[in-house]
Amino acid sequence: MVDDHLLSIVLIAPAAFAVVLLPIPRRWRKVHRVLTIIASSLMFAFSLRLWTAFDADEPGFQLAERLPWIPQLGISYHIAVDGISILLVLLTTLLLPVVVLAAWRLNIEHIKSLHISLLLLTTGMIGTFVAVDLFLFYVVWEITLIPMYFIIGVWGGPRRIYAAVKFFIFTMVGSVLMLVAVLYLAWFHHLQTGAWSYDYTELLTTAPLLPVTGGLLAPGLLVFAAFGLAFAIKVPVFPFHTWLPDAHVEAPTTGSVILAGVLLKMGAYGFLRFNRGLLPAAWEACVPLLTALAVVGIIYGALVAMVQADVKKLVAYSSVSHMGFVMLGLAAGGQAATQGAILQMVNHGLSTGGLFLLVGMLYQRRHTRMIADFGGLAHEMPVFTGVFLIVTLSSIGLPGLNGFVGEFLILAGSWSRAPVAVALAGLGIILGAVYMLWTVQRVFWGPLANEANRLLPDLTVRELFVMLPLLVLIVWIGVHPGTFLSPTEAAVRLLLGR
Amino acid sequence: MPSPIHTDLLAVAPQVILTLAAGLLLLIEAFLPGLRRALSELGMLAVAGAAWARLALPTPGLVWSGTLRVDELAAFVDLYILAALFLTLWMAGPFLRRNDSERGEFYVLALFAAVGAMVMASAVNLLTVFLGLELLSIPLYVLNAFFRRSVISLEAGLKYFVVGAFASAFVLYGMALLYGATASTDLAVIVAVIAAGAALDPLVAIGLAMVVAGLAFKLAVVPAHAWAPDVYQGSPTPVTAFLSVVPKGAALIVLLRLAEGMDLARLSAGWVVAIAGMAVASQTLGNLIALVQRDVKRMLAYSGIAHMGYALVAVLVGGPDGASAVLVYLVAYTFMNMGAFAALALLSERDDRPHLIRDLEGQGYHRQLAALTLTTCLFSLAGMPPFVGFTAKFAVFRAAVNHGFVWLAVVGVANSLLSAAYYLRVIYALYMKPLPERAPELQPSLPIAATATVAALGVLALGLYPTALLDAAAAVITSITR
Amino acid sequence: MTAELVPIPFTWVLALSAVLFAIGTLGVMLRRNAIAIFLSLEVMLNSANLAFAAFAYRFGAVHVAAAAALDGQIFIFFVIAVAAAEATVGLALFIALYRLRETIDVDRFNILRW
Amino acid sequence: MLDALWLIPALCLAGACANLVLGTLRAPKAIVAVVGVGSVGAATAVAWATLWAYAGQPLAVVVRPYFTWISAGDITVNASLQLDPLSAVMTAFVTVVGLLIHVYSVGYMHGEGNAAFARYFAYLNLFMFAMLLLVLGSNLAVLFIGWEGVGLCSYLLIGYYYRQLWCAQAGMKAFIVNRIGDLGFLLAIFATLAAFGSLEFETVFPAAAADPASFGPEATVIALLLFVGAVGKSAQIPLYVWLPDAMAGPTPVSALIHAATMVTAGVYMVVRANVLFRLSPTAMLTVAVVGGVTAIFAATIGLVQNDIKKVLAYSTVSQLGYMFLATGVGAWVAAIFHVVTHAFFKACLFLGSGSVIHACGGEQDMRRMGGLRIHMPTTYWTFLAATLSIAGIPIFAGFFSKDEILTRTWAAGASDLNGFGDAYRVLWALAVAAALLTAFYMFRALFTTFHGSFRGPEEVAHHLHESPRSMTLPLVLLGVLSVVGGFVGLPGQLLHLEGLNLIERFLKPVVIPLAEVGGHAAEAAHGAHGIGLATEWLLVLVSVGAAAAGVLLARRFYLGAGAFLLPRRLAERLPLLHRMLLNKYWVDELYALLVIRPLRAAAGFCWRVVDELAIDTLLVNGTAFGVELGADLARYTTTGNIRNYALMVLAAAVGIAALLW
Repeated sequence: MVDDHLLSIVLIAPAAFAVVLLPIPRRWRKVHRVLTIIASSLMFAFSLRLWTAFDADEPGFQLAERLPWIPQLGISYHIAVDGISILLVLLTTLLLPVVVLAAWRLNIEHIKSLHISLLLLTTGMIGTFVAVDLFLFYVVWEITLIPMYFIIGVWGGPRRIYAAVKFFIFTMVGSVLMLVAVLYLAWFHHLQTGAWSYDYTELLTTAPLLPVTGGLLAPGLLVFAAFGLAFAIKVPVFPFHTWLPDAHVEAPTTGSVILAGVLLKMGAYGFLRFNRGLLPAAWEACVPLLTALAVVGIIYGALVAMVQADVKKLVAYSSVSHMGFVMLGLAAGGQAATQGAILQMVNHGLSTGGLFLLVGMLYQRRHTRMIADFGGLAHEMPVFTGVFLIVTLSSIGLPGLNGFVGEFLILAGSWSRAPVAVALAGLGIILGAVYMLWTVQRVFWGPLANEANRLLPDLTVRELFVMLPLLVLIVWIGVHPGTFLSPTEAAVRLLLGR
Repeated sequence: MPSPIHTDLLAVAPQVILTLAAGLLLLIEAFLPGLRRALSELGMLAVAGAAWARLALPTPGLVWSGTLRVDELAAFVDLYILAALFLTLWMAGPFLRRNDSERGEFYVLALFAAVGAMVMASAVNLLTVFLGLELLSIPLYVLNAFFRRSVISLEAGLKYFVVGAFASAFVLYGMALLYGATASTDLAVIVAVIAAGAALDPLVAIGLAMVVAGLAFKLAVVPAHAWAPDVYQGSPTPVTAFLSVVPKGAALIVLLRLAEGMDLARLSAGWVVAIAGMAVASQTLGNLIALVQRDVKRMLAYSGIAHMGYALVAVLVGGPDGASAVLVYLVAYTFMNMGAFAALALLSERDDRPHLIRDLEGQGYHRQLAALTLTTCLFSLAGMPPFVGFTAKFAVFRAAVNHGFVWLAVVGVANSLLSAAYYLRVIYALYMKPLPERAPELQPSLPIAATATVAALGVLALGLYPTALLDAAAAVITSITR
Repeated sequence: MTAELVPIPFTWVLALSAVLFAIGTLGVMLRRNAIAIFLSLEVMLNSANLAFAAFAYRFGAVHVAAAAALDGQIFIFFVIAVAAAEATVGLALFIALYRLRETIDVDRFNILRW
Repeated sequence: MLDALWLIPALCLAGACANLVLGTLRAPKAIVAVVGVGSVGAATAVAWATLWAYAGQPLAVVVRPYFTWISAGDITVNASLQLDPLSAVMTAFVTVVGLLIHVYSVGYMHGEGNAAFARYFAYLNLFMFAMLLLVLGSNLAVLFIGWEGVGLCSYLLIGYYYRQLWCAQAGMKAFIVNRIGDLGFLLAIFATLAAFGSLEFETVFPAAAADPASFGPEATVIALLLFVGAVGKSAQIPLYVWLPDAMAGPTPVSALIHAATMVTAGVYMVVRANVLFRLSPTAMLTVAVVGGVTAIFAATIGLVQNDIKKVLAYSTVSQLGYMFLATGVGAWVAAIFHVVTHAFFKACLFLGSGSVIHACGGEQDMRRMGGLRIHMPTTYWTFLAATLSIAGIPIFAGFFSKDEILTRTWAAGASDLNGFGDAYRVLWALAVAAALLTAFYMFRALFTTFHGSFRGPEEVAHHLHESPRSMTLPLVLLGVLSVVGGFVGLPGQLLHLEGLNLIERFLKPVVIPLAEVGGHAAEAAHGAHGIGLATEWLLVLVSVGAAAAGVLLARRFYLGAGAFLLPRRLAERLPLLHRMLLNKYWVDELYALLVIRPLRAAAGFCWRVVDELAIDTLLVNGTAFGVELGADLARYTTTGNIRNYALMVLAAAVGIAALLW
């Protein structure tokens, strides 16, 4: 019974639990915290069951569930996972308990609402990764906006409203056009087959037939652009990235971690699943553009990160740079590069998520994120420094840690197709080391610059437990990435083979 | 072939029930002061009875010598009007008491207006259309000005009256021209005669234009929209809620009955330009001006203008897809708009004061339920899933894309984006701003809260499971075109 | 009724109704006194009545459409009734307005705008 | 025993992990020292046992794959180790020197706190792990892990005294400059994968050697990219700038990482990839030129440095230049030979300088030293042995390796290697000049430090003392090795005893013969047989003469009554040259001007102008502002005037009528 509906449970359980939280009085803060942590851990356990039930050799969708939803229009509640999405589902369920635990001691107002938002957001995010029906995909894609809007806007920093609205509107700019594209695809499917369907597996037979020749206004290219814009904003691809620094800076740690860890992946995932999967011809036509944007993003993000004074903003821009690598891997499009890009999504979730968690811990102690306010913390907080250093090294792609494997596959896989792009992306690696190490130096090394930082408490046991899963995975993926690469192998082969 | 009298009567049983109930309420108001406090509930009872009648009794088709056509479509619209009326009455009682204006006429007039709307919904003769229109309008003139000590309420009444009567005159004169051109007041005949022609006769063109302009006033679409913000803002909130959904529904059905089967797009290239132009202008202007409003009711008025722009797209597209999309849009719009106004009533101190966005600041954690319902309805109005507003827009844009109006869908989604900006403004005032020093003192009210909650739940339920709504709308359209 | 008596062509009536409608329209838009506006509205309604009458008159003359003549004539009665109802409501409204603002100049009623 | 190959690095890693934990527990230094030295000692023992077993069998290449590291698409990278003559030589001296320096560190770092002490040994053990991975890796990827790993440890250890900002900055500089080189390495890996479909040495090099014609162009690209990596790691022009700064780290670290082992990784890598280099004359010449020019360039800077560690640092850069010169002329074995001898004498020199600094209470400026030979005889004698060795005085280790390089460079010029004979002849001249300078500045350091009278402050003079046993023992051992280490590579051909050169014989399999292309060999015959015996002897005399001249010149300048007078007068006579050398040719400033400033300007431009102004202000908020402005204008269409509203209804009717008509 449980195994038959495993995916549905993983998808619906967070939302259902949010409803359970609703009647509990908001004054019972502890109860909310304990219940949420238990629930999110349970969800993670379920997703581990999902992982074991998953068959890595099966390239297509599996563990599928399909129920009619709006049968008249060919819309169904169709969810499934394949090798591409399973990792992202796991990443999502892993980060949920982590952020809940990270926010444990914070004196946050409206903790109940925060947890409800988080849980609803989780359903939306998982839904995005498991939806096979495009209508369902659009619905869950949009749903994620609402809780995230609240998370940024209610629990954020001083300019939170601006950031929240910017986040919402930016994302919506892309997604509204995507709706038209989805409708168009369904109409085209009807034109070709006489049946209405929004199902990915069925649209796969007709969407590639959309003409892409005949100038920029060819339907195939327009649909591609509509999907592409939605995803490019989410990723974010230069020049659609300016919502990200604001959102990250203003969002509470919880929001930043989820935002960087999962939400950005929705864009890259969409590119791979829909732009690449449904519209291969248009993809081919756009590869130079995508490659160029990816490379620009890598270097540009790194450059701008270099001159930031606020650690969070720095990490935010570094996300632009790192997601550029993912886009490069997808654009290059070979088996290895694509698998690398998927792995890199996970890597970025772990390392950037980890950095945001750490910055949050620092902020909790000092109520500032300005690099200039720190300096010489290593002596006061050695363990914190060590953990920060490891995550930093993961982020700048030190071999033996996770970041390297992703970057290696992306760049090695792209080399034969775009050596210049790879070389330029390599500059991004150098700049990555520059800004991250420079940050480490200004925050941790040197003499204690600010008396306020004296005797800052080191990492607590709880905080260590927050970081531990991330650290374990950072090393695990770095040393034995096969665990996480092999599930993607068959699915990517299938997707690229079409 | 005239139908037997009992068929005629049973066909309009809901209207009859409401009319009788209205008379009864008038008598109670006059002679049984003890029951005055129950007027709202009695009205709701009558509405429930009418709804039951509508559901239980058959829909015989043409009745009353062919002047009314009680078909599935009429039944659908009747039920939708009754639902809106029910919610209006539910919140009206406590609302009026709170504003020291409880008088029985309110309920009586509301019932009469609803009867007018229901007549319009099944009218297939110019005469019944006109009668329905006036029966709907005249009580509303009074209701707008119901707070007769309030300057803005009276001003709203005046504006609605003058412009409304002006528009009615246009409709009437247009009807006269159509009658002159086709020698009939029967819509079916008129449609048949016009459709038989190769092009539009000038008389028909002018007549149609005048009728459409008059209906455009009722729909509050650009350029006949300007009254709406003033009237919405000035009228008592339940009236605004009623006004924002019921006349629009009735007018849309008339428009639908006129446009369907005539294939105006074939007869006149200008038809597409005119309707598409009105649709686009309404969406754009409505959303644009809503952006800079400080009063929530006024903002919702502009948003209503925009929403009718979306609905017009569905009218223009026509066919089963378009027509059913119109119905879906109506239902969706009713739920979210009623919910929004009810929640707003809960969140405002007194009705004769402006309902400024600023006054909502920090209420999100203060008046949780009201804020939550308002937020739900606003997200729905913005077209966000999983709310019914998304379902409605999905239906409309789907119809547009399927019939070659991709550009209208693109304009529509772009406007949804624009609209999100101002709905968000209200939402962040609720949740992201601190409660001001002198926060408004709000009185809780169970019926209003219940109205808001029911509407919001409807918004959510129909959004999560839109199948029933979409199926029903499609079935209605299939049944009348068969 | 003598043979010399030439009936007024219905187009003349129609033209008159159109002129009346135009006068009414202009009246609504140009006059500021609410009563005058109201009277203009009445003119518009009655111009429509006249148009109905003109068409009915014409249809009555044509054998095949004779039945249609009745429709237009019936319409007129209903319009008269509606106009009366409108008059009641309108005048009551004006009185209420006058009580509150001591003017019925419609240009003064622009608190609600923008 | 060969199956225990993985144990060699693993033991060091275990030590590192253990010390990290001990550090957080603030365990006593004794335990840390036991763990730190013990783990490396165990690794050394295992390594030598393995080597013993290996040496006993025919010198085959032993590859031990352990697991698949990365596998996606057509890319497969194994985690595997390899033992062949080259890695055997490297392992042998890395473990020995590493162990000695671990022992030395116990004494040198004793003043640190418990946690810091443990941190030090954790880093040092981690370094040993990475370095052994580097030399034992069986493919470019594993080599790269070690490569980056040693870079990380270098970063951590240079910045060991992190509370001093300049130390941390030096660490960062080292890491980032290395990263630039690493990018080249990484790209080389990609190019190798694309060309050969594999990264395994045993697949790539034989394939390239078997088909020189078809892999020619790729080989040039790969070789040059690899060399970029080597330039970064081994501190060659133009990426040498980090190494002098790296002296901010504790002195044993300078000895181990920045002299003996890590910096020679570039040489190791080039020798490892010798097949690819040999396929590309361009790459060979590039390597030789960079090496030769670096040798003389760094030597000139070394002439005027006053910080004893800086002198040694520039001398390291210069000696690394020699090694690359050797690889550039195809003297692969000579390069490795010099790596080994250099490891001995340079480690000895650094440890000696550490001993001196230790004695002088942290003072590093030679101008405030002098006459130390009386107070610290052991240090003096070992330092002297190492100095003689580096100067190239016969029978000392450095003589043999350096002479080999010079001879082979001359031979390359004489045999017109790859048609670049003139270039090689110029390089030989530069190398000889550099040898003279080396002898000069090393003896300058020796004389100013140990001879004459003490010039430092009084209170320091009282505390001058010889270092403890744990420090002098490694010194003595390394001093001995500096003297006798050269006997593994005696130039047998000079005496008609071909078998005498052990290392040449041992390493022969590393240089895979290339298949012939179009009837003639793809490269010039290797070996110094192009020149006659008489010429060879003459070359020996020249190099010894240069060294002797340097020593004598230093003696004239810095010893005796006229010490320091002559150099001062020279500096006054040639102020520009002196300032130029003293400021290291303003290379750091040049980088600041040409790279760092433009980069910052570009970053600022991207942020302030592109991001904030163009995108955010103009496009995003500009659009929002425009919309709001439009809305503010549009709202006035709702005038509030009833008569206008009526007009609009009329307009609707007229407009629709006009359209329908």
